[in-house]
Amino acid sequence: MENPTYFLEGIVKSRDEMQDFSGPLNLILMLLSKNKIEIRDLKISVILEQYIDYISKMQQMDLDVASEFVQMASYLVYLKTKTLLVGDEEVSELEELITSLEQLKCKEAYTSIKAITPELAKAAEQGTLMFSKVPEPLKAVGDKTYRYSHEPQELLMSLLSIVARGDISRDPEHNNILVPKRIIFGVREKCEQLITLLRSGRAHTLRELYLLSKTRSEVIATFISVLELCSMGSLELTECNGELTVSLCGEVPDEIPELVSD
Amino acid sequence: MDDRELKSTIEAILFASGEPVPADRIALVLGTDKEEILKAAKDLSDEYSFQQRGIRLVRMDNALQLCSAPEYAQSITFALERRKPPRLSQPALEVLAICAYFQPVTRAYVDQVRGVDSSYTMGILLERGLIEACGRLDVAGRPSIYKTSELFLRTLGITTLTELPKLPDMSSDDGIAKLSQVIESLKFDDNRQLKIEI
Amino acid sequence: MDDRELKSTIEAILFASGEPVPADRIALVLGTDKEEILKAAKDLSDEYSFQQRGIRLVRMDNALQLCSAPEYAQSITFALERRKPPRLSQPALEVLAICAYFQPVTRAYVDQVRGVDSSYTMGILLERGLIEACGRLDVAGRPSIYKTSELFLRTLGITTLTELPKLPDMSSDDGIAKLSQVIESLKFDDNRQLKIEI
Repeated sequence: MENPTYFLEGIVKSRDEMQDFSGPLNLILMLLSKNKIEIRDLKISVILEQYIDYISKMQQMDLDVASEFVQMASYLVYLKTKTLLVGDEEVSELEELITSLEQLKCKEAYTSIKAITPELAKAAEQGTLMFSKVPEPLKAVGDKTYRYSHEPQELLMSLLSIVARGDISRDPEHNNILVPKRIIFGVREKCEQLITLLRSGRAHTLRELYLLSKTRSEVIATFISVLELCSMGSLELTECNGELTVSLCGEVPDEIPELVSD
Repeated sequence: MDDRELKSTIEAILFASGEPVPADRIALVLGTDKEEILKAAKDLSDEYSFQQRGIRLVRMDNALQLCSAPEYAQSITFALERRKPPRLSQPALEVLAICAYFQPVTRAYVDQVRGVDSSYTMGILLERGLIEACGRLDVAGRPSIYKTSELFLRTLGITTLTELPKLPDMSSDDGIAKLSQVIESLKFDDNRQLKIEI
Repeated sequence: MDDRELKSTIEAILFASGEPVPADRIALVLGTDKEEILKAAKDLSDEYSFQQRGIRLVRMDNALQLCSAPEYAQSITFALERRKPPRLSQPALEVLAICAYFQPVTRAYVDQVRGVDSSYTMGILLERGLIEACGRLDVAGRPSIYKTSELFLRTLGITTLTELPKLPDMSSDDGIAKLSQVIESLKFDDNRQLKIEI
């Protein structure tokens, strides 16, 4: 049997009549676009069934209409057989069909787009008249202060993870590092610190100064520094309700650390 | 934080930003949830409109932004010697619509639909911030793909893309329904008269 | 132009400008005189302040400007700064733990305990205000020594360092076991869910 020959130019006809389908290709396009069929998954039997049905009923039908369906169906069957026969080779008609389908789709999309633009233009009328403003420079808060909370246990867990880390844990030397070491406070540093503390108003009494010290050696350093500063006339101790109040006096405190050093 | 304070804080943040701020970002900072922020923003926005204020609060998806009210556009352009924002031309509207309804799209696709080269118009829309690149397509040449921006939503006066006017149906669903009906009848009822109504 | 409209127009112009706008410039555009603009601006400014709004209108000589209300500066910064301060990482917690239990410490000591360079992490903790320098050690190189801060106490929910769980004697061979035991007992005692985000 001779292969039927179809020309796409003839199939992609656009009739001006007000019809749902302007040609078989349009019909295929719709079926494809609505994911009703995938050309490679076409079931020949189904089409054939319908095809034969159609042919048998053609006499009862409006031939003009039915012929389009027949044409479409036969074309699909033809393409299907061809893709089956040639395997992976290109079927030029198929490519052509897909291209035509894409073009048709684009044409339809463009028609819809053009139909919607007046509405968009109207909607955009107000919107284009709204101005935004430039960002305000951020105030230099520069505040990176931590704002989460933690459980004290987490600290111990962290220490555990340090000592339990790999080989280090078996190194007795390393474990010894975790034994607190004594850090010696220089009197000069302590003096500087005391002056800063007193100036900022964070401490007023001798007791407060001692409480701010974390270790025994720091308490001693504080004690010696207070004595040192008193002897230089930069500090004054006054008793008030059993509390010893510490206040700065006399010399320009900025120079004091220099005098105390060494 | 009471209602007034919440609204004022949102106002301050949006004013300082100038640009759209995601509602959940504000929610995070104020220690509340997004819904509450969006509700307060809606109230504030209504206040502005009702009192015919010089500013408007617009919502684009989940981002909020302050803008000047459109009715004062002329005074603004005169006072600040600004160019009046040009209306969107027909080509611009077409490209914008294609991007909006079929996004994400490549430039080639826009060209194909319109049947003309659209690179100039795409360039203008990119410059005006109405569309933006959103990646590349994984095909030969790796062309950029584009989508509409938050500014697009604001310009159209809509909050989400779903509020876009419905695109006229491209192909008749009706025809498909009729066709499937015909096919069904062919399969199961040979005796029936085949009718294809168009 | 009525009073409300005048104020709204000024608001719109100042909003869109973002910068100071001379009152006579606005007067020129609106076909009125400078005094009227300044009076309307004063009213608007009072409205903002009275209603505790998020924006303020300030007058500088004869120029007017809108700006965000200073009382919301912190919320603004938090909302608009690019990155939020992340929760403490495991390294940061380790350094903090060392500082907390063995303070005052030098950086070299922290490095030695952790076995890795900790200067970056120390920097972060300093920046976050969790530790602070408290002088220099009187040895060669005079290294800075660090201790935990007031904020550290607040972060841990304690009032003094003595409320930290006691560290067992780590010098013995079973130091790790003891430490694990302490942690276990804390978890058990507390009944609270221990949250660790690493």
